[in-house]
Amino acid sequence: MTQQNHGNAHKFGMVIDLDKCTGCGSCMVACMSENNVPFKEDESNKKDSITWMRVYKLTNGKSFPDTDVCYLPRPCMHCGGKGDHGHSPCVSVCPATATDYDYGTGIVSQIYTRCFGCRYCMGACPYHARFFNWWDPKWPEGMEEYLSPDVSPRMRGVVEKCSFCFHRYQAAKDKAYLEERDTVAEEEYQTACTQACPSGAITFGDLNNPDHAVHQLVNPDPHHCGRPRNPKAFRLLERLETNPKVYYISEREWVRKAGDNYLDGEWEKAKMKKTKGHE
Amino acid sequence: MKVDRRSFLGLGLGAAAGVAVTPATWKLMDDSSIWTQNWPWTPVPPDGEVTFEDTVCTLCSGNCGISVRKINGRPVKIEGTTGHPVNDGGVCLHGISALQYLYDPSRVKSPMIKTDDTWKEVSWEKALAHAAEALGNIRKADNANAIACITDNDKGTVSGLFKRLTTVLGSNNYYTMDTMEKAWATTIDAVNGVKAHVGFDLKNSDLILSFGSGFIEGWGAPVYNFQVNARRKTHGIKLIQVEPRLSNTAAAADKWVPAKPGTEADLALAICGVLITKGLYNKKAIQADDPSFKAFAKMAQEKYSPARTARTTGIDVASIQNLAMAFADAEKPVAIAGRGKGDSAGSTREFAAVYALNCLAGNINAPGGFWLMDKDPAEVWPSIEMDAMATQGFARAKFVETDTVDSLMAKVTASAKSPVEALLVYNANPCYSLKNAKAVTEAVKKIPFVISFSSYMDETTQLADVVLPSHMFLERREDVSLTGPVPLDITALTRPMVSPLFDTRHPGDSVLSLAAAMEGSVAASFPWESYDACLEAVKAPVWKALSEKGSVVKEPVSLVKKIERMDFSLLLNDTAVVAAEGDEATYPLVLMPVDNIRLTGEIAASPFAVKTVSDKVLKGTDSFIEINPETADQLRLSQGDEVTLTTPVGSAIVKVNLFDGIMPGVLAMAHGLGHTMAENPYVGGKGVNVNALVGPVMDAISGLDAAWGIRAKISRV
Amino acid sequence: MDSALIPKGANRCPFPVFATGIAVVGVVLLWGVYAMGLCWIKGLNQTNMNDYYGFALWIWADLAVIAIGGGAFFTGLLKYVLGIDELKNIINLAVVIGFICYSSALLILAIDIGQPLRGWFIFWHANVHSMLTEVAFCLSLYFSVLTIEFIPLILENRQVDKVPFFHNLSHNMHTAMAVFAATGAFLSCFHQGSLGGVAGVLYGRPFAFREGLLIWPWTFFLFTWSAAAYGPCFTLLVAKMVEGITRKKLIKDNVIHLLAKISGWMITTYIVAKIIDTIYWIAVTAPSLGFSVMDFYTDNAFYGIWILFAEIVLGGIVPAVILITKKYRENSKMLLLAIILGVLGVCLNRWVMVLQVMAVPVMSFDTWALYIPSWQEVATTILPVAYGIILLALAYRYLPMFPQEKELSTEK
Amino acid sequence: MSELEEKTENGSTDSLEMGVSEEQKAEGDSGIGAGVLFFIAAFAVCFLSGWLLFPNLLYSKKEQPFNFNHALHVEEMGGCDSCHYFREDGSFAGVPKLAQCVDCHAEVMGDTEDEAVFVAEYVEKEKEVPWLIYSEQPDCVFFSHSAHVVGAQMDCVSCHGHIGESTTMKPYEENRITGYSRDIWGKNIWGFKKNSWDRMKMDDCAECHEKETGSKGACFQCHK
Repeated sequence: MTQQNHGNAHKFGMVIDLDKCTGCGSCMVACMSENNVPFKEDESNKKDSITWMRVYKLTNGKSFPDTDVCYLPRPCMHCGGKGDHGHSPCVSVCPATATDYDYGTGIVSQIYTRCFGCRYCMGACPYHARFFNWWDPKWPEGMEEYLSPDVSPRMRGVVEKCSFCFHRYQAAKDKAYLEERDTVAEEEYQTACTQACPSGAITFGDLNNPDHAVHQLVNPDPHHCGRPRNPKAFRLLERLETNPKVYYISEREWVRKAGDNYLDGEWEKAKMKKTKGHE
Repeated sequence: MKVDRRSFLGLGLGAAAGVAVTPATWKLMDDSSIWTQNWPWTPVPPDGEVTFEDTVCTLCSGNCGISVRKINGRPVKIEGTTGHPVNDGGVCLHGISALQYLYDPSRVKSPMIKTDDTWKEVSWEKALAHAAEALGNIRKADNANAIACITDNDKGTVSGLFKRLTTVLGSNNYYTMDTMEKAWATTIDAVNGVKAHVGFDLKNSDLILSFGSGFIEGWGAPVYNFQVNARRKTHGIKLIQVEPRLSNTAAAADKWVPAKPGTEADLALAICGVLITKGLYNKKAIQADDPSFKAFAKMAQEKYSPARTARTTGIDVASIQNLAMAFADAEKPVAIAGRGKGDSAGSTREFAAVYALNCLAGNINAPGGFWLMDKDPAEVWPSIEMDAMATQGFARAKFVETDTVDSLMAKVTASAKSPVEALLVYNANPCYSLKNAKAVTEAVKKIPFVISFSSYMDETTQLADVVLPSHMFLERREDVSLTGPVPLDITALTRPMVSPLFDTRHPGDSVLSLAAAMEGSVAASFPWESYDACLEAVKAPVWKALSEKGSVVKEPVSLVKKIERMDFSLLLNDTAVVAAEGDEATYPLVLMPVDNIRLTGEIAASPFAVKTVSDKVLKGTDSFIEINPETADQLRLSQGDEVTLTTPVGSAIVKVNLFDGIMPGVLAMAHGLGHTMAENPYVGGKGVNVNALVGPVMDAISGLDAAWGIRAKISRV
Repeated sequence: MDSALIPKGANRCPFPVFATGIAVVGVVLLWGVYAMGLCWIKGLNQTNMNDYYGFALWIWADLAVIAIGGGAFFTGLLKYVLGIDELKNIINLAVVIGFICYSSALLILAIDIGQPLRGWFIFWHANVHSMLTEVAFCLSLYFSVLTIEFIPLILENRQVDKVPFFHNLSHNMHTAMAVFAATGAFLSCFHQGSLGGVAGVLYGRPFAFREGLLIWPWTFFLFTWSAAAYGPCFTLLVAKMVEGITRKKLIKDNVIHLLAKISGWMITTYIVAKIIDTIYWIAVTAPSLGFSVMDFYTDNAFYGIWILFAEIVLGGIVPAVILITKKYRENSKMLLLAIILGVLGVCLNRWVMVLQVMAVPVMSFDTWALYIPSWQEVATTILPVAYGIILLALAYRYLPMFPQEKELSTEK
Repeated sequence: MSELEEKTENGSTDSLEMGVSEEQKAEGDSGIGAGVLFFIAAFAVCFLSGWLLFPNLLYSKKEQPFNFNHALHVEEMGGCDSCHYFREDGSFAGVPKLAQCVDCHAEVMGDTEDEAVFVAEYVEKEKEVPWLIYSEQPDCVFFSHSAHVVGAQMDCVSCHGHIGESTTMKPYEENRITGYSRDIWGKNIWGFKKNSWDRMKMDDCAECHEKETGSKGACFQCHK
């Protein structure tokens, strides 16, 4: 399967323009609403709050009035893993194959009915993109009426995470099959967060398709597992070789630097190298 | 045969072996795991046909177009309508959460009457009769003017019906809640002597100079502005934010100018002064020899010289001059005001100063500028009938001169016996959203009879005597006019997306049935069979387009044709300076309420929205105050410390959040927490309502509430 | 009352005293069972674990008991495979401890998973790439082996042994024990290793991640080695404790010293490897991922560099030196100190490899996550201890666990 | 304690031991015999109930609201897709809704008792028929009919069997533990199947996928 599908495989990914993001939280709520994410009375313990899409607030660490703030939305990165072979940090550790890497789409699945709740995948994920259902999901009386049938509600004791709204791909494919088309158009498959973002900061599409906006925005380097060639783009924790499919763009240097860990002086060196490389 | 333990051993082993070679064990093992995959208490949403239906969101004044995704007619998701002039597919977190408002546990599910502090669900007939009787008694006592009515604004037919009801009952005490639009309108009226609706053509501007507006934090039409903000990167629109705190807008801005709190007007005037001195204003737009302009110019140049203003604002002279130069150099600059989301009014002096900047730039009614729009409500109302009681009541003086609920409440507070004997409240929650909310609550308690038309058991409704619950917006058809400061003139029609869940009514129908219950001239003034009939009749001029297309978009918008005068003499008035209440010696710090896009005001935020709120704004049931680490150091406070925050108005226990982006000496606290709805523990009972800590300051010019903060002190608990 | 069950010639306390002791520990056990029940019925919300701390206190306990239970496989290996016959005098104890530790580990795993009824998916839908799958398979297989190793000892109970069938079974099993011991040692090497691998393969967690050999990170080998090294320490510690409580000498000193010496040399080699691993990690692995070593030990209220010092010096070098030096080893106080430090050292290592891994932030804008277990977690973690004490007490009372006991008591 | 221990040891252990031992010996012979007997008895009972009783206990039987004659409808209407159609968005409509049936059955058109019930109880009362769906998959499954029917050109029979030829509706059997229709696991309690439509478990999907596409497919192909 792996080999077979590599030729015409899609690689769905996301590009988030951090200069456009205002931290408004639409993406978070669009995601919760689209994916039947439950909520509890108290959600202020963020270490125990299911937010497939979470917006982090980053500060540049400088004091008044040189302070700067940037919001960074963090969905599941759908890592390709080392060498982009599909051994994502989480997929490779799941003992029961409850999460797998789809070589046809590059999407990391999570199957709630297979998961038995060992939470090893959560420990493996450096992005904290995975959430455990510590509680039975519960909606106030009558509110379960708004639940969508496209995403199955999770039961207590299993892990869940962002699926790049895979059900929307399923629906788009359904339509394509009926219309006897082979492909799904770029606009036919968009995630709920992309669609909702009032700033248009999120772009979603096939990174392998040069016609798609995501490809054009970051210009992924196929020889380096999709590393962005756009100097303003970066991926979170690039150095861990998790090879995420979520890219960020920012004009602000401190933001790009915050995307990874650097020893003292390393960033400056890396920057020099990068500029040289682009000359 | 003797039965001993070996027999039992045999029995056990035999049973085990017997079961092992049947399918039972294996099937049961499989089935038990399948059982966990289908726990009966985990909901299974029914599948079906997907459809989309469009309506308009009325949670704020932005009026975004929303598309409701339905499964077999059951709404499951809210998305932005692609191509809608306000939001073009985008949608804010509150709009997306609208279905949570539909199923909100604090919805009032049927009419209710309160007797001896306990609520009782009653029939509509009974509730209406009860309300009609109370109102009738006041009228019979020749005191019709003691009936007051509060609505959110005076736009649209439902507000029109409330205003009409108040009038025909015999009262001129109809009030609307303060907003920045109201403040802008007053300012424009004072300066130009025209009635206009303000719109900013930000999309086509190239420099936005914002004086404390939460431009991307819910100001005006939030999604519209998000999209303007996103255009900045591609269209080279610069944003400069004047504000003492690094808000999200300030963070997104090209330049952040942290002026001391409350000195925004000074800075704007100083910039005016520099522009005038350097002759960098639009000569065509300004008649330089006009005596009133001369007086204004003199004041701006002298009293607000960069040197003097540098001291007041904390912004150095060079920066002030650079700001002025940037404004002058821009081709299409625009200055905006209206603090935070603009949910409250503000200082007329501040609005006027900012307006003066726009006038100097000559951008009034220009592309990319400041538009004075002439919006025709396109409504035809039949004449009213007033009986003797009504005529007599209406002839009396209004309780307070200005149209502000603050003043009304202050009047009630000040009087031994409430002059208001009955209060009708629709789409407003003064007990929560007005400043000094505790005093307002006490005032409302003094009013003998309160009728709430709310869909929710909010703070004001909790104090009511009768609730005539309304459908929430997804359950009703209603015309809505865009009131946010966007350069658009749209009247839209909301449509029922779902049949009403509870025994509620359309507020328009509630007014009609209340009027019918009053009989006589009151009933006669409402000749329609139903609200729907009323809507169609009143909106007759645009009904065809409205009902067919769902909205009437006037394009191009009509602008105020002629501006006869431009008089900024109101700025010469020193008393217009709005200072923070409290003396500096007792209260060394300044507390500013700040708006947070993820929280709402009047109606509490949804569970989803509250879930997104940072744990540095709300943790458990604790609110946080932002404080500069330097100030915290002086007070020996560190992150998470519990402190008592005291202002001249009240005090609360809050936690400390160190934030480098706030000016030393200033405290910031988020609006929108501290709702009390017990029925909705997902949002109620969390944090502190900052409105309970800040008192209103009546603007010397407009009479609207102009408070932007209050002096405060903190001490460790 | 129960004297008919007590090994012949063994001296045991009166039944009421014994029963009282068991009852006291039983109360603790019941408390643990109650907490366990809560976790099963109400779910893992009974714990203070969260999405950052998906693995917490009892997984540490799990890893720790497996490490210190490593005495069983290693002593078995020494006795049955390498033929160090003196160790037959302590092998029974090692096996019982192993059995207790491994059954506890399995129980903890059954409580730890969010969907216990789906636990068998790990076997049925196994992902062969996962270290946890390897752990589950080897752990359950080795537990079966331990049960087989434990059975002959049970069969030696005075009453059971009288049944000819059981007597013969026991005898036959004894003769085949070398095979089981060898199998056990093999399986043990793997699951101890794969438990080490659990943390070491986390390439998204620079604090835990280690390079390695083929698919196995260095932690794989370090865990196996450390279990072999420190396991006997725990066996010795339990022996000393049993001796202390019963106020009897049960194992001859030469046996103790022999095992201590072997353990000492194992610890020595292990700690050398661990130091090399740590230096490589500090100098190469972590910096290549953008971390300097102090990033892992600063900016938080608990995890300081002291923990690395405690693990390597106090829990490694000190016991190693004591145990390999004849003079120190044969000084009973020094010996006791060494085995206690050893046991603590290996437990600390497991703590670091589970809990500190979860605590260290990886994204530059993330924060340290510290956590305090709930009482349910504490009770559930204590549950195996109580269970272990009871099982050990029963085994000691009714089974001929210490072959030298009789001889030693006559000597006295 | 050690004093007490010593007392016990020097006490009556020996004599006690003798007693017990004698007694046990006496029991021993008959005990084993009884054990074997009990073993056989228990084995037989459990074996038989596991095979015969268990499958019956596991499933509850439910009748459909009224009988539906597929054969008759196929004859009148044509192929399956005349009632079980695709919506424009590519989704599969499944069991027809009342509105669809009413197109023909606004009034009674035949003379069967079932139709009379249908018209009286459902059409006139505008109530959806609560059909029990034999092939209902659990919530976690996303099954694309268009991928199979249009994409892979499969016929309905491959998965649903010859239901189109049936004249009566068999009782719906529901697994009491899982709530699944028995058709998912299959009639055979071991889950053995003869025909491709005898079972509808994931393994059956995977088997066909492996054969036809060379891979079982990624999880998200069929899960949601």
